[in-house]
Amino acid sequence: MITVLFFARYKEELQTDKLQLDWQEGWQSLEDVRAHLIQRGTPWTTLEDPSLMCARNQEMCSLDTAVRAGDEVAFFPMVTGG
Amino acid sequence: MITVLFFARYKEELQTDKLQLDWQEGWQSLEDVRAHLIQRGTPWTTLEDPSLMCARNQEMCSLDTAVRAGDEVAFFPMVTGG
Amino acid sequence: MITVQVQEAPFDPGQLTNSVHAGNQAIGAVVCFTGYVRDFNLQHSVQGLFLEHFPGMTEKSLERIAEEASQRWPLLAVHILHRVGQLEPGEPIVFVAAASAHREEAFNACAFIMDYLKTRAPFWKKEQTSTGSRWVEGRPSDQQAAARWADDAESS
Amino acid sequence: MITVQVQEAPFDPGQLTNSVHAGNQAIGAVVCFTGYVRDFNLQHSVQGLFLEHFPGMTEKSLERIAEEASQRWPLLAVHILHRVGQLEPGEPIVFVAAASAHREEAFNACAFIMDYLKTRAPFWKKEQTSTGSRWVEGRPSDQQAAARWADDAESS
Repeated sequence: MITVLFFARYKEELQTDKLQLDWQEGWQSLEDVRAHLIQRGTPWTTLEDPSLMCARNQEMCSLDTAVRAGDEVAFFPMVTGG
Repeated sequence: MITVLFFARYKEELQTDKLQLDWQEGWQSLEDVRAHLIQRGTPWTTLEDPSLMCARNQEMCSLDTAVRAGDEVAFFPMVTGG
Repeated sequence: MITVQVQEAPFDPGQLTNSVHAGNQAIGAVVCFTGYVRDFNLQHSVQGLFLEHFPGMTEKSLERIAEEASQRWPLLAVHILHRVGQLEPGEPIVFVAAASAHREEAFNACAFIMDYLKTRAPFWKKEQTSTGSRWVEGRPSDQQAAARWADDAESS
Repeated sequence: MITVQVQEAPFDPGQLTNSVHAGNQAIGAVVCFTGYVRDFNLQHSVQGLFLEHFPGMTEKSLERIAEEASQRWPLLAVHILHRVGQLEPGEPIVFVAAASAHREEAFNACAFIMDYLKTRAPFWKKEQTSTGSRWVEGRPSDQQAAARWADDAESS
């Protein structure tokens, strides 16, 4: 099981801020989790956003960062604070 | 006639903050006024300071700036505000 | 030495500015940045701004940015405060202060923190305009501003 | 838009910081620099500081520096305040604020004004230490800091 969080525009478009996903054999990186969601089709294809950012266990990371069962993963648009 | 002002360390070393000098034939630049003072000998040789800065009519300038009768000239050490 | 705050409540930039020195007579330079909500942005008249964030990660990311600044420059104080929730035009939204013995370090650290905050802290702005709400898009210029510090990493 | 003050009286950096925005909702970024008297400088314990200046020329040179900054960057407010006379360690000595729509301009303008003030405004510091008084010497690093803006003149 992993937890996936969404923020801002993604949260609105996906109409959810949190998913619990069963762990899939073969998942190695956040990119695999993203691909798994995108293949669900609309509206999940919004995650194809080339500006997509992500975090693993509340640390910003890249899509090729390793993921493990039990992780909390977050996908979000480019940040715009400040 | 020109007025010459001194500040900070120069003022202390020369024991004066202001001179009125008769205009000398041949003066062209602030450098000429400085040389005139330096030739008086000690303590005026303090104006040989390579970091010396100067102003003409309250505008910072270089030693080769032209000077005219009636000007107010100032010589001072490198500024240290802020 | 490092203070990080994320809050819904308004804050007073002047009060924070004065609190940075706090009687530490080794401090010679304090540089403060205050960001305000503008009433106009990219051809839109802005009536309000909603700041979403990622609770928990937000604080951690700001602390990490402050620590990275402290490793790069000899800082004597760092203060970061960012508001979240609903804001009105004219309100302060973010405050960053860096204190050091000399001004160069304080200027660099304050600019560095803002550049990193803009690109690495999980905040998202939604603007309310006369024609509806819209999420503010990330600016490539912010990415470029942050990237210049990577080049400096060795020389700083 | 440009405010220049030279005064013996103490000032409140926080109050000045807040006064820069002054309800101008076009301002997105305010960068403030406050310089404080340190209790230690170049191996000397500092007990006090006397600031001599060139009345008349001082104000003019600060106004000129503020105007030059306003020509280089699209500023919405500039405030420079410099104290003169006798100061104690821990006291604010100089305040420079620059406000703009975006942070880059405000950071650059504030740093530029400080670099120019350090090298072109007629102030001289005399430190009182346990071993007597001494005039502070100009620092080559300040000359270098000011020189970098000459290189930028075309691209800014």
